[in-house]
Amino acid sequence: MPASPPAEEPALHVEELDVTYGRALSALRSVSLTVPHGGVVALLGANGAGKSTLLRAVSGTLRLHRGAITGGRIRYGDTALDGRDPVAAVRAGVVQVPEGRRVFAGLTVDENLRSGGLGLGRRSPALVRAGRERVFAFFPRLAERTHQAAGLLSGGEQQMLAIGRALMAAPRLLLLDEPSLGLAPLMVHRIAEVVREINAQGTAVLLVEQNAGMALSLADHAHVLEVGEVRLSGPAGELARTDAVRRLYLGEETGTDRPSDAGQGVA
Amino acid sequence: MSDPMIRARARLWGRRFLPVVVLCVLPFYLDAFWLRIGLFSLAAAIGAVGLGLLTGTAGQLSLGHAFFLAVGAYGYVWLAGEPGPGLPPALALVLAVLLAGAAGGLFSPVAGRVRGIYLGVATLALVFLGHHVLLTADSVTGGFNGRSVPPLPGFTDSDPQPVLLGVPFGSAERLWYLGLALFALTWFTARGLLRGRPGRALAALRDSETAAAVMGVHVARYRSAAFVVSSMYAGLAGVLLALAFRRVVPDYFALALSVDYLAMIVVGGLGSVAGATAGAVFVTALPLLMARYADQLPLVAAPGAADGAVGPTEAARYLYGAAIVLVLLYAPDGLRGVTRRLRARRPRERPPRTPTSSPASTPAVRAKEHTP
Amino acid sequence: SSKAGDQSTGDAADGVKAGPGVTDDTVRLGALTDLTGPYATLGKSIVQAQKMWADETNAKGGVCGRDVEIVVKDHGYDVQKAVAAYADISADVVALPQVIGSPVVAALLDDIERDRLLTFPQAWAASLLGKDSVQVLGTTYDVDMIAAVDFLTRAKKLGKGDTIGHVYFEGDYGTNALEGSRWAAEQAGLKIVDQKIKATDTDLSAQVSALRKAGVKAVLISAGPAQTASLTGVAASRGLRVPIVSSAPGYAPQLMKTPAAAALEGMLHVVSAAPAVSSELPGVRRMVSAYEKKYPGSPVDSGVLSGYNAAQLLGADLKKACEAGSLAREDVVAAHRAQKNADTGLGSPQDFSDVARPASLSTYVLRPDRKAVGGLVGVEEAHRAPGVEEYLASRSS
Amino acid sequence: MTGLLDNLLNGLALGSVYALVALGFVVIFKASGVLNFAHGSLLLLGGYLTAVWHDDLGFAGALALAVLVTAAVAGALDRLLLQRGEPDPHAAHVQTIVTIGIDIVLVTDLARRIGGDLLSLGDPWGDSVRDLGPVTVADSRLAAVVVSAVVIGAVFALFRFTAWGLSLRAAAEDVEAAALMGVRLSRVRALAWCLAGALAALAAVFLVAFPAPGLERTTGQIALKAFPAAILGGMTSPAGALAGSMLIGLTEALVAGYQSELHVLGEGFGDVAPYAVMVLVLLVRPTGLFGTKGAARV
Amino acid sequence: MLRVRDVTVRFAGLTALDDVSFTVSPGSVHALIGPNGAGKSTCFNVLSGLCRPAAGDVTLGDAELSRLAPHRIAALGVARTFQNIVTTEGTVADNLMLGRHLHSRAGFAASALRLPWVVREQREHLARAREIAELTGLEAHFDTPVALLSYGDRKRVEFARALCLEPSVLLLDEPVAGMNAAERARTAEAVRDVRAELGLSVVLVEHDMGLVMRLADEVTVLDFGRRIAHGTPDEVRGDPEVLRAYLGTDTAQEDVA
Ligand SMILES: Nc1ncnc2c1ncn2[C@@H]1O[C@H](COP(=O)(O)OP(=O)(O)OP(=O)(O)O)[C@@H](O)[C@H]1O
Ligand SMILES: Nc1ncnc2c1ncn2[C@@H]1O[C@H](COP(=O)(O)OP(=O)(O)OP(=O)(O)O)[C@@H](O)[C@H]1O
Ligand SMILES: [Mg+2]
Ligand SMILES: [Mg+2]
Repeated sequence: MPASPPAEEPALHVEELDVTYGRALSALRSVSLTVPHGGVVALLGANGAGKSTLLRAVSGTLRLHRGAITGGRIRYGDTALDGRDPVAAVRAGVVQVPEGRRVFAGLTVDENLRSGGLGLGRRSPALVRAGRERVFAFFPRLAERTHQAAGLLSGGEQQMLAIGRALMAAPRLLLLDEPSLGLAPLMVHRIAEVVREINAQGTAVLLVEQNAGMALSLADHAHVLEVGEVRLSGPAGELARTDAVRRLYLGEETGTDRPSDAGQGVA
Repeated sequence: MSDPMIRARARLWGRRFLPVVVLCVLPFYLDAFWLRIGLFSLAAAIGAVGLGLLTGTAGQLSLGHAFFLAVGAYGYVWLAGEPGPGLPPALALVLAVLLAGAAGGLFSPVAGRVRGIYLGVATLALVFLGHHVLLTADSVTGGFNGRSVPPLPGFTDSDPQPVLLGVPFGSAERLWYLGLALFALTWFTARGLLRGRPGRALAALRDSETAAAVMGVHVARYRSAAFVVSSMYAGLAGVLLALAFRRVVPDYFALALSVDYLAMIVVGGLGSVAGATAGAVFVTALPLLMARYADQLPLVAAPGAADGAVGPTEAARYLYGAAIVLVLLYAPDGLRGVTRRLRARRPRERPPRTPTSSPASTPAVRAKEHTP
Repeated sequence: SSKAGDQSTGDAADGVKAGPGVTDDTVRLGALTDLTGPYATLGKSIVQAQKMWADETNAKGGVCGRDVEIVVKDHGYDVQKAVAAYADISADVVALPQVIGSPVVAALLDDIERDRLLTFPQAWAASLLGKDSVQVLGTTYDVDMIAAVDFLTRAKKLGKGDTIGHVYFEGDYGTNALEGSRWAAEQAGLKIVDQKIKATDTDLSAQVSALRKAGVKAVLISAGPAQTASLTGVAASRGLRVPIVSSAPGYAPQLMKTPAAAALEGMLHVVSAAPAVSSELPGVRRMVSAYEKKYPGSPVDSGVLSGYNAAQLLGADLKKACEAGSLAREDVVAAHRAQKNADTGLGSPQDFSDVARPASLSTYVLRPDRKAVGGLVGVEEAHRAPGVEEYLASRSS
Repeated sequence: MTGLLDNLLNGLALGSVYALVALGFVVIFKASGVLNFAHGSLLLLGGYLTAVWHDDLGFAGALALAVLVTAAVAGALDRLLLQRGEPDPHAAHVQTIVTIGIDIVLVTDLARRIGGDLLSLGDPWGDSVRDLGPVTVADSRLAAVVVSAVVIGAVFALFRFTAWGLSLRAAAEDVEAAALMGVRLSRVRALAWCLAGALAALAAVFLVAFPAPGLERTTGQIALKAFPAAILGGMTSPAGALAGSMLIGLTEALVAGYQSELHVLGEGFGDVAPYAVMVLVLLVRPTGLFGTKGAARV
Repeated sequence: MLRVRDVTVRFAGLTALDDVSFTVSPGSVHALIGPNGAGKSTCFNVLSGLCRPAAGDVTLGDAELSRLAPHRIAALGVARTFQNIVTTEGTVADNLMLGRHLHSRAGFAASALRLPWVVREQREHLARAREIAELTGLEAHFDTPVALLSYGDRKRVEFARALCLEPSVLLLDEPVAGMNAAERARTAEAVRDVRAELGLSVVLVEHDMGLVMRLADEVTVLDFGRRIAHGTPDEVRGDPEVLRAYLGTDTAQEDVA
C-alpha cells in the first residue's frame, strides 16, 4: 500500500463556504460539509448547482476560473486549504480529477500517468512503477496504449486515464468530478469497484456524480446542492429514499411530468 | 419634458457624434505637426482594423502586415506614377487596394493550410521576401531609395489654397479629411463584417476549426478570405500612408512595422474596431509625440551630448517600451478594456446588445485547437 | 481658430534681408541626424564637430552679427521620423549642414528643393547630384572607387585579365560605388566579381568563399565597418591575402580594437575624399586638438572632419550671403553656388558651381594604423585618378 | 568542389549557432506560448555582459557570469512582467506584446551603452582556423557545432526525462490540469525562461565570434533568423530545432556562396532564401519538418 | 436515408472501425452503442467528414458523404454534437448563430456594407436562435459567454447549436453526459420533440441505456470496431454478446431475474 496510515486522521471540513465568480456571480452560499477520514461522500445537484465550484475551491483552482472564496473556511486536517494554491492541496494529499477529463493531449498515456506524481517531489522509480501497475490493473485498456498520445484516445479511455493519473499521486482525499462521464455501463461498475477499493486502502473520496444510483450506493453520506446552497444532506441510503432525490436524480417518475419545474420542490 | 428616454438618446447621440464633430474641426486648430501625426494615426487605424480582423477575429497570426501595406503603397505609386501606367490617382487608389487584396489571395495556399505560430512565421517570410523584391525590382519600386508618391489631384501644395475661416487649407488639412473619410468607411464596413455572419464564422474558425467546419463554414475559403479582406484594409492604409509621406521607401515596410501593427491590436484590445483604432493611435502617435517632447524631460541630454548620456530619442524609446508594458500589465484586455471597465463602473449599464464575440479573451497566438 | 493669421518675414534691423530661421540676433541651422540607428557613431561625431564650430563661430562674433544655433533632430535612420522631423524644423532654419541617410535625403529631396533649403547630406552618392539646394561635399563614391582601382593597378600591380571582387551594400552607396569600380575595371581590362550584401550581414564567410573561388587578386568593399572587419578577417584566415580597398564609410577607428585589427593593418586601404584625421594639414591639426579638448574620450574619426568641414563651408556661404545683403534661403543657395574654389584648409578645395558634378575629384588613399588618431594614416595625397573626367563625361552623356 | 564543401561546412556551422538561439525560442514558446520578441535583446545582453567582463574575469568566468545573469534577467522578466495574476493560457498573446515592450527598452539601453563600438568577447579561438581536408574552418565555428550539439542533447534530455521537463510539457498542454497534479506553474515557467536566457547568452558568443567582427548594437537582430529555424523544426522538439537550423544555415550559406549563379533571384537573396525555403516546407508540411499535428480529436 | 456500408477506419496500428454497416431510415432514432473505444465517435467523424474511411462508403440520399468536406456535409443537412464539448468562445447566442450560418446568405461584401436585407436576415436568425435556446432550456444563458457555463449547460449549447442548423440528420454523441436524471429526461423530450416536429433522423451515441431504450427505434452495437449486434432495443438488450461486451453480466442477471 502506498499510503502508510497517517498518525492523525485528517478529515475535510468545509465550513460556511461562499464563492463568487468574477465580481458578482455568487456560485456557492454558506456551504458546509465534511468528508471524514476514509469516508465516501457524494455530492449531487443539477447542472450549474455549484458542484464543480466546490471541488475547485477545495483543490485551489478556483482562481484559474476567476473565482474567489469570499467567506468561510476549508480545512483538511490541520492544513487550511482556502486561499491556497493547488500545489498546497496536492502536497496535503488532496487530489482532484477534473471535470471533462482534461488529459494532457500531446503527452503519451505513460507520460500522463507519470505527471500524476509531479506534486510529490522525488519518488523512487520503483514506487512510480508500482503505482502504474496498480492503475493498469484497474484499467487494462490503458496498458495496451502506453505510448499513444492521450488526445487520440476515445472519450471513455481518456476518462480512465484521468482517474488513473490522479491515483498516481497517491491521494489521501480524492475529489472525483463525474468519474462516470462517458463510460460504458461495464466501466461504470469498474469505477465503482475502484472507488471501493481505494477507499478500503484508506483514501477518502468526495464524489460528484450525475449517476446518482452509483453515487448513493458508494457513499456513506450525501449532500444535494441547489443553486449554490446545500438543500439536503444525510446518510446516502436515507437520501436515496427521499422523494425529490428519487425523482430528480434517480429518474423515477414519481411526481409531475415536467421534472424541470419540480426542482423547486425539494426543500 | 425630462423624459429619460430623450436624455438617453441625447447621450447616445452625444457619444456617437461628438467624436465625429471633434475630428472634423481639428484642422482648424492643429498645426501641420499634429495633423501629420493624426493622419499617420488614421492610416494606421485602417491597417490595424484589417489586422484585427485577421488576427484578432479569425485567429490567424500575421507578421506580414507590412507586406500588404507595401503592396498598397507601392501599387498606388506605380499605378499612378511614372514609370508605370500613370493612371488617374483616384483610380490607382482603388486598384491598389484591390491589388493588395489579390496579394492576400495569392497567399491563400499557405493561409489555408498553415496555422498558429507556423502561419505567423510564414507570414514573416512575406515581409522579408517582399523587402527583397522592393529592393531588387528597381524599375517598379525605385529600389533602395524608393519613389516619390504622385499626389491625388487637389491634394498638393501647389494647388490653390482656399482659406476657410482664416485657416489656409494646405495639403495636410485636405489629406486629413480624406483620411477621415477613408477611416469612416473602414469603421463602417469593418463593424458590419465583425458583427455579421462573416465575423462570426471567422471567430468560430479561430476557436475551433472542427466546430466551424461541422457547422458548415468553408474553412479554407474563409481563412483565405480573411487574408484577402485584411490585406485590402492594409492596402488602403498603405495608400494613405504613401500620400501622407509623399515618399515610399522599402525600409519602412520592414518587420518592425508588422510588429507595430500586432502591438496596436493587442494594446487596443483584440476583436473590436474601436480597440484596433485606439491601439493604432497609441502605437503611432506616442513615439512621435515622445520624440518631439522628450528633450523637455528632466535628465535628458541634448542630442549628441557626451558619451553614454540618455538622449531624447532614447528617452522616448524607453518611455514607449515602458508604456506598452504598463498598459498591458494593468489592462491585459487593452485600452478598449479600460474604457469598458470605466463605463461598467458607472451606474447605468447598457443592456447587452446583439451578440458579438467577447473580445476580452481572444488569443492571437494559439498553439493548438481549443478542445476542452 | 488658433491657426488663423500668419506671421511674415521681412527685413531685419540691420538691413539684411531675413528669411525663415533668421532673426535679428540668431541664425538657426538644422541637422537631421542619426544618433540611435546604424550611423549613430557618424551622427554623433558630426553633431559634436558642428556644435564645436558653432561655439567657435559665436565666440568670434557669429555670422552676420548673429549667433549660430543648430537644431538637432535624431531620426535613427527611420524615414518616417525624418519626414516628421523635417516638417517640424524646416520652417525655422536657414540651411541643413547635416542630413544623414541616403533614403532620408531621397525622401526629402523634393521638399528641400521646394523650400530652397541649402542641405549638405552626409552621403556621397552620385544620385544626389543635380539639385540646386543639395550639395554633396567632396567626391562621390564612384569617383573614389575609380581611384581605388587606379591604386590597385599602380601600387599593387594588378593588370589586364585579373579579377577584382567588389562587396557592396544594397542601396545608393553600394550601387554608386560599383558603378565606379565597374567603369574603371573595364578601362583597365580587369574583371569585377560583385557580391551584394545587406547591412545585417556581419559574417562574410560565404562571400569570401565565393571570391576565393573566383580567384580574385584584390577586393573592393563598399559597406560598413563591421563588414570590412569580417571580410578582412575571414580572408586573412582563409589564406586569401590580397589587397582590400574600402570606401570611406567602411572604416571606423573602433575596428582597431577588434581581433581583425592585425589583418586590417596588413591588407586594408581606404579611399576617401578627406585626408586622414592624423594628417599634418595645419587646419586638420588645429581642429583635432580643439575637438579632443572639447570632447575628451570621444573618438576622432572621419565624421568629425567632414562635419566640421561642412559647417565651415556653410559658414562661408552664410557670410557671403550676408555680404550680399540677404540671408533668405534662396540667396544662401545662390551664394553657395557662387563658390568655385572653396578651401577650408581641411582637404581638397571644392567647386560648387556645377550642380551636376562632384564638388571635388581628388581622392586620398589611407591605411589603418592603430596608433594614429582616427586609426588611419595617409598613404597617398589627394589626387585625381586618371580617367575620372572621361567617366564623368561618359555618365553625363 | 572545394567551394561546395566550403559552403556546406559554413552552413552547418552557421546553422548550429542558429540552433542555440532557436532552441531558447522554442523552450519559451513551449513553456508559455509566448513568441518572445525580446529574445534578440537577451542575446545582446548576454553578449554585452561577456564583453565588458572578460577583461577582468577572463573569457570563461565572464561567460559563466553572463550566462547566469542573463538567465536571471530572463526569469525575472517572466516572473515580474509576464506572469501577473493567475496563469491564463489566453494571456499568451498579451504577453507576446509585452515582450515587444521589453525588447524596446532593453535594446535601447544596450545600444546606448554599446554605441558604435564593435566589442570583442575575448573568446579563446580568435581568428584561428583549421584545415579539414580541402576546406578551412574557423575554430570558433567548430566549437559552435560541438557546443550546440551537446547543449541541444542536454535540453532534449531535460525535456524527456526530468520532472521539470514533464511539468513543462504538461503545463503547456493544460494549465489547470497541470496545477491539479501539483505542478508549480510559475516556477516551471520561470525556469524555462531562465534556460532560454542562458541559451541566448551562450549563443551570443558564437554569433559574434570570428568570422563575425564582434558584438554590435544590432547583433540581436540575428535572432530573427531563429524564427524560421525554429518553425522549420516544428517548434516541438529540440531535435527539430537543430534540423531546422541546419537547413536554414545551409540554405543561407549556399545561396550566398553561389550568388552569382543565382543571379535571377536578385542579388542579396542569401539573406531571404531561408524564408523562401521555410514557406516551401510549410506548404508541404504545415507543422514543420518534425512537428506533429495537435493530438486532439473530437 | 443514411446508409453506412462496410466502413473501415484504420489508425496507426489500430483498426477503429472494421467493416461496419448500418442504415438509418428517415425519421427514426438510431442508437450506436458499445464499450469505450469501440469506434462510435470515430463513426461519427466519418459521417461528418472529419475522418476519411479507408474503405466503404456513406451515402445520404444520392450524396456520397465519405468524399465530401465537412462543410459540404453540413450543407446537406447533417449536424452533430461532440463528445468532448467543442464550442467557440463568445456567448451562447454567438454559438447558436454559428448554427444558422448555412441558412443565411450574407457574404463579406454585403455584410461590410450592411445592406438592409442583411440586417433583416440577421434579426430573423437571432429570433430563431432564441427560440431554439428556449426549447433546450438555455434561454437564461442566451447572452452568457459559453466559457462561464457549467458542464451540463455547455453540453446543451452543443445540442442547441446542432438544432440551429435545422438538420435532416442529427448526430448526437453522448448528449446527456453530465446531466442528472431529470435533465436527461428533459433533453430526451427535446430530442423527441424536434424529431416529431422536423421529421429528422437521429443517430445517437449514449451510454445511458435507459435513454437509449426509451428513444431508439433501432440499435447497432459495436465492439473493437466491429458490429456485434443489431436490432430493436429489446432484441439488443437480450443479446448475450452485448451483455458480455457492454452491459455487463450483472445487468444480465438482473434482467434475467
Ligand atoms: N468561470 C466561471 N465564471 C462565472 N461563472 C461560472 C464560472 N464557472 C461556473 N460558473 C457558474 O457557476 C455556477 C456553478 O457552476 P458549476 O460548474 O459549479 O456547476 P456544476 O454543479 O458543476 O454543474 P454541472 O453538473 O453542469 O457540471 C453556474 O451557474 C455556472 O454558470
Ligand atoms: N486519430 C486517432 N489516432 C489514433 N487512434 C485513434 C484515433 N481516433 C480514435 N482512435 C482510437 O480508436 C478507438 C475508437 O475510438 P472512438 O473514439 O471511436 O471510441 P468510442 O466508441 O467513441 O469510445 P467512447 O465511448 O469511449 O467515447 C480508440 O481506441 C481510440 O484510441
Ligand atoms: Mg460540474
Ligand atoms: Mg466516443
